[in-house]
Amino acid sequence: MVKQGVIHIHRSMGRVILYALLCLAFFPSLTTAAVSDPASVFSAANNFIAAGDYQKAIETLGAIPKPDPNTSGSDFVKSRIQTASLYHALKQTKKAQAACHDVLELFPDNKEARNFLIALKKEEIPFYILFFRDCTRFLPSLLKGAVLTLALTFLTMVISPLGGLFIALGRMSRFKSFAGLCWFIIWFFRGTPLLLQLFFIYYGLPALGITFSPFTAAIIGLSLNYSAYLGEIIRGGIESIGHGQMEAAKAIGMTYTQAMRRVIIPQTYKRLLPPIGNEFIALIKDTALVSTIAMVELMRSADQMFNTYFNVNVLIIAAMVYLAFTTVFTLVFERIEKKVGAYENR
Amino acid sequence: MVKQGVIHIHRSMGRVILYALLCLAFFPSLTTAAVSDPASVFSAANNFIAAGDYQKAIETLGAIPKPDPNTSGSDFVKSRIQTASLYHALKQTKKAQAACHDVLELFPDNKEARNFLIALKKEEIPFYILFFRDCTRFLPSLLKGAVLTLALTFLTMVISPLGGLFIALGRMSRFKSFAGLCWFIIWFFRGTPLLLQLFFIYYGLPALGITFSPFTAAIIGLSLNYSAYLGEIIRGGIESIGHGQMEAAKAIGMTYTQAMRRVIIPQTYKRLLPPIGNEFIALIKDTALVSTIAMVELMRSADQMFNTYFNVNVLIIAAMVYLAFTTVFTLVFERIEKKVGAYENR
Amino acid sequence: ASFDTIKAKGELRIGLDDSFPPMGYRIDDGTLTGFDIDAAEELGKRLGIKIVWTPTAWDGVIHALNSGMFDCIWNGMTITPERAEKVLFTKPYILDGQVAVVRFDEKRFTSYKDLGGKIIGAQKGSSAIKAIEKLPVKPSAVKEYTDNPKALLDLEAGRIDAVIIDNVTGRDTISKRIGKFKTLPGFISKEPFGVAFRQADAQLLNTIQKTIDDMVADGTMAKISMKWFAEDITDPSKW
Amino acid sequence: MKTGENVILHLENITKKFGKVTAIDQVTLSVKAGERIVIIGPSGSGKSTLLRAVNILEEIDHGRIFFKGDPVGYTAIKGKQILDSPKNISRLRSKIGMVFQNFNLFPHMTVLANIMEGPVTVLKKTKNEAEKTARDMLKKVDLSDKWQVYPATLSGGQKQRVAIARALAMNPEIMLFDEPTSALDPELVGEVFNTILSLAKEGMTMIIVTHHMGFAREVADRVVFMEKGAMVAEAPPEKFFSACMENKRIADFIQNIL
Amino acid sequence: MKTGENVILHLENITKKFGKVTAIDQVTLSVKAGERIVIIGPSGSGKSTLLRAVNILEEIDHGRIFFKGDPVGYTAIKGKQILDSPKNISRLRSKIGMVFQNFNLFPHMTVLANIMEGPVTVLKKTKNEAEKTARDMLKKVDLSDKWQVYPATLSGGQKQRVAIARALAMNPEIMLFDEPTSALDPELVGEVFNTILSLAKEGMTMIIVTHHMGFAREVADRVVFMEKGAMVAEAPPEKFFSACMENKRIADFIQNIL
Ligand SMILES: Nc1ncnc2c1ncn2[C@@H]1O[C@H](COP(=O)(O)OP(=O)(O)OP(=O)(O)O)[C@@H](O)[C@H]1O
Ligand SMILES: Nc1ncnc2c1ncn2[C@@H]1O[C@H](COP(=O)(O)OP(=O)(O)OP(=O)(O)O)[C@@H](O)[C@H]1O
Ligand SMILES: [Mg+2]
Ligand SMILES: [Mg+2]
Repeated sequence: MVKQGVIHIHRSMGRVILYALLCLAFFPSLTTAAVSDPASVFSAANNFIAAGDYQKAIETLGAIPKPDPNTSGSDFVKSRIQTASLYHALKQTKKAQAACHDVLELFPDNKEARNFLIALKKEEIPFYILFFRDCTRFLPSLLKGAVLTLALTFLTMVISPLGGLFIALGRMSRFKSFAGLCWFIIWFFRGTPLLLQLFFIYYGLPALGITFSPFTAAIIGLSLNYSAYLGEIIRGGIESIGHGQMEAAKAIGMTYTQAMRRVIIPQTYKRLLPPIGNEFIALIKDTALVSTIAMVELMRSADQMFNTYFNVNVLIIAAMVYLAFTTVFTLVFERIEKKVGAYENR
Repeated sequence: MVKQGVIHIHRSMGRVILYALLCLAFFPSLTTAAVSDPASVFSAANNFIAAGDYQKAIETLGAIPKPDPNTSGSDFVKSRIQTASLYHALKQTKKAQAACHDVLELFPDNKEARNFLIALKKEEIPFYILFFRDCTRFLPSLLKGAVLTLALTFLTMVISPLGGLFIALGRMSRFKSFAGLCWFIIWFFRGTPLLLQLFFIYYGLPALGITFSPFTAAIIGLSLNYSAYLGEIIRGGIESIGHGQMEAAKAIGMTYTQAMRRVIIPQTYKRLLPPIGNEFIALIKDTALVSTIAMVELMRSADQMFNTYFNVNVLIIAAMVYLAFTTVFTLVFERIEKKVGAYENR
Repeated sequence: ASFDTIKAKGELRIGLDDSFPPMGYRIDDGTLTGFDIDAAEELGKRLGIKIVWTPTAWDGVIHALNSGMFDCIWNGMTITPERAEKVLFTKPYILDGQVAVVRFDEKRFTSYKDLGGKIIGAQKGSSAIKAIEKLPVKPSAVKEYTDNPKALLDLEAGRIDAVIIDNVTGRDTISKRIGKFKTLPGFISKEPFGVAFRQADAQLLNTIQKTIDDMVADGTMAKISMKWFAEDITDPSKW
Repeated sequence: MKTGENVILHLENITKKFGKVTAIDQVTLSVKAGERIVIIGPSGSGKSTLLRAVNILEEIDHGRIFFKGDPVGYTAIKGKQILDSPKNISRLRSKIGMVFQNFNLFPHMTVLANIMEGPVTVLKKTKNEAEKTARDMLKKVDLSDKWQVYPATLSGGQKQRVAIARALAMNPEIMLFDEPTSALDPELVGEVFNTILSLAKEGMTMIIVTHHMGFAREVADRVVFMEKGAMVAEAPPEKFFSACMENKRIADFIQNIL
Repeated sequence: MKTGENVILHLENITKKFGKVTAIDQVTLSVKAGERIVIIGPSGSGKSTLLRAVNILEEIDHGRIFFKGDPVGYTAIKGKQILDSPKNISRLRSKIGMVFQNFNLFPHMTVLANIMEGPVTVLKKTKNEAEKTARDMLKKVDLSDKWQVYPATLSGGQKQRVAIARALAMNPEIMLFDEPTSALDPELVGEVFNTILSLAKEGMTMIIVTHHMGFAREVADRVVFMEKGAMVAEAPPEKFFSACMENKRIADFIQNIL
């Protein structure tokens, strides 16, 4: 221990000497810095900081006196805040706090000093308590954003199965051109990023004279994309129903539409639930993409709060909310799967 | 035909009358607008525009004379450019061009008039030629971005199957805590948006002292996410191989590792190819998300160019590049599927 | 409206975009706060009138002023010639402009001249991008970000060397992230803020201007500036 | 051509090709009311296709189909035969009962719902009416106690009997059976044949494709032998199983089956 | 306990429970070199579990297993028996050949590769050596011409013979057969039995679980009857099929099977 201490002293002495030489060589002004001129004090301090000698920088900054009543006091505040920062960097929390209090004594409203004190206090609190506090602090706003996430999810969950059914029937249609169109829709929307699709709908279409609100654009983008995916899934489901079912339905005189509605499609429910459930869980997460088209849903509110508070916990809490959603959805879908189409198990 | 013409005249006459009445009622100043005062000319024209009567607005603007040599001419320029805009709105391209030329005659360098003329000329070119021109113009830069897209895709395609295999074997491991960890990884990465994960890795982790370059962050985020997805797929594949295979392997003296490597895993290849192929196609599109963490891949370059040129074709061309990628990948995977594991078909 | 009608009504309606920290924005519980809020409320106290804050979209703010939705815009509005054609501005009451933010312990540069060949970040589509062209030296690369905080996070993570940002926003962030950043001395470009009135309301403007002048003279403005920026950036002598 | 009053179904020269395969080759066949026709023939000889052509599940290339004297299924436009409207075809099918080899019951409906489906959806009967009919039909096929179960729980023979009840519930003029017992375990064949026999006794007109010669002999008024899409022989069973045996192909076929 | 020199396998009092089910109940059994034991018994009587216990595919709860006189599979630590190291267990298994009811060939390898896999991966033989052995074994099971096909193309009987060849390629000291013919069509059973018989003639030690009494009689030195996990009777076949028939349970069982 003692030995280490010695070495440490030697090292810092070496640094001081090096620094002194540097000063003599490059910053001749420093050595003669007049205490009275704030500008040169700050520039001297900056040079010390640049050289890594925070202690010396603090000493230099100390030369700025408490302000006279007839000056603005800004140099004083600046010097003390910088002092506090330097003490903080040196992990001397008490001294950093003292420097902040120096400022607040004269300017009780000063935001910077106040924020600094709060930040310093936070560092003394254990992580889990801070995290819990952040939860109570950020969750309400995040949940407000989450409402929109759920709204987007549910609306898309209502629209896209209908769209998907339409596309699936379209692809199986006798009208070649219509079937081709449906094929194209599927190919296009499954072949390009949803992000690009949303971008095009929200930012691109106005150039062609079609302008949507962010919410409408989001719903259109999500619904088209998911309709394309569900279209393929539903088609697969319908085609997995044996041909005999359609023939049996026709043989008792049903039309194609009647057979589809009464015989074929009801049989697909059970088979389609697991893949559709998976899509819906993917959907919850994909709603995060609409944050890029100016919609303040969960992801965007997390982003905004992260931007404001620079607090990583915001992202973690948002992740927890998403996890809660996806987990609950998964469980609900497993429940429904067990209930629907029990006829196959009996 | 004649009859329609008559109706048309009647209609526009009706509009004129209606407008005249409106003017009398609400804008008494208009009817007496002095021709000499530019300010009132512009305000009168603006009122006509607000009322939807562009023709009248054009007439009014015409009152601004060609400038004397000793005036700035700014009113004149302004009036003619506005005239051109109005003609453009009325789809009278020739007249709009004439108005621009009026300006250029006196001020040959006027940027506004020049740009307007270029824009007008563009509108005369058929869409497909413009689109083709845009292709040659934007494709090179987009393809530069696409190189990064492909790099991200391929790297993740190499890493994530390994990660997935590791996670899959982990979940089946006898060590409960390790299996639990793997379960958690799967649950977490499949339950939260990739966007949020990338965000956390790139912007969040530095706060905890871990800083990655954008590329590293992108690869880590994509790989973790896809490893989690592939983990579940691979586990499903392994579990789909009958228990008897493991027993037979053990019965000839193989260890668990040997049995996995030589007997079980090779049998999963064929079954895993289709779902893994699907994941990789999703991956190509998911690379677009790294545009949010300051990586200039295909999506981001399209975004940048769109912001610079406000040209929707950029987005369409980018979509085409993505489509080309996903289509080629799909075809390649179908090929491979046919070749691998032919033993099951013989 | 003249000052007399305002006085008679007892309220001055001020238009603002309430998401512009630190000039005017809302904190967690939704209350409005910021430099402009403090300054205008002080002004209202002195004139004995109530300040009614009227949030509006920044895009159409001048149109909204001219259509009478409120009496003035007091929201960190940069005085520009184009705007001056449409509205009347007070004298500049604060100096904003583009500055460079670097890491607190940055050892390599102390002035704008040192930024040559470095990687600089700025918000996509902001006037900071234009300000980069005015730098005395050429940076090696410019990275554009969707928002300023992302640029500052990248700066903190060491992925870039400096962020060009407007003074008030930069200072606001610095004050929240104590000990992380500092600004390089001086401005790249200077953009003074003013309060905007309808062109017809010269008389109202005069009354308000006089009160603001008083607030500058007796140090009130300086105090508010100290509160928000830890520095007096309302003092024209320092511009 | 108008056919005799008591002819329910008349096929005239019908031909159906799948690519190069001629599945039905100029078949002409009349079925009188109450008549029971059994079609036999080797695999791929076009028996199923013929039945399916009758209720237009398969579109024929040439020839005409008359149902109770009227041409059905196709209309001639400018000399070309084109398919009738879906509505007319549906109406025709509702009058022709069909029973498939694989039962093709609707697995998501109970037995009762399977039988009610046609009357309710196609004939627009009320639920009550339809349920009454359905229960009657279930009694006929001797499955009254199974009305509320799902098909998955039934044995093959029971499934086929439900399928017969489902067809009967439409009150068809003629019944088509396409190898109704070939998907059944041997011990279950009997119950299905008994059901068909009792139908026959009630005077139902029917065409049955089967490989069971014993049953053919018992139920048929006429036996038809098909080969390569064509009708090769046609005779009452007594005559068929004696005289036609002189035809070597038929003799071989029957030898192989027994 | 050291057992006689010529005893290959000795099971001492082994017991295995699945939850509350006692699958093996204190079974003691010695198998001498060259001896052929046939185990019979009703379904669920623990025959498979016994075989699987021998090569530690199933971990037993009590008792000890001796292979060529040495205790194997478990080590006693502080009075508790715990499983031996995977390496030791693998080594033991490589000396015990096992043939499963469902063949369990590796479908992704050709027949030759299936047989070479053990020698190469486990015994670390060179490819050439292993291929030589594999071809010899294929000759033994009379499938020399099938060396390059994949298992999917083989008949059941051929698959089982490949499985036997795969086990033999490890040059085992004892072979365990768990109902090797019960997944086969009746006409394929014979070829597998013939293969096993020729092995027996070569003096291979083996334990065979089978329901075929005729085969048991022909191949067995001793027949063991199991019931509810316990060995109920054990005798040479002549004696077994006469004397033991006085035991009503055994008589009933054999009656039912025949
Ligand atoms: N949908 C189809 N597409 C192409 N060819 C077909 C189709 N249906 C039937 N065929 C062909 O038509 C011919 C007659 O087939 P069909 O099913 O009518 O014979 P079948 O007499 O019913 O035979 P089985 O006794 O096997 O049922 C066969 O050659 C068959 O391959
Ligand atoms: N993995 C297992 N888990 C739980 N119980 C098992 C397991 N394996 C076997 N059993 C039970 O142990 C008992 C003996 O089973 P075993 O398979 O050994 O019987 P067996 O004599 O081979 O019957 P079979 O002739 O049907 O093959 C049975 O009651 C069976 O249910
Ligand atoms: Mg058929
Ligand atoms: Mg067994």
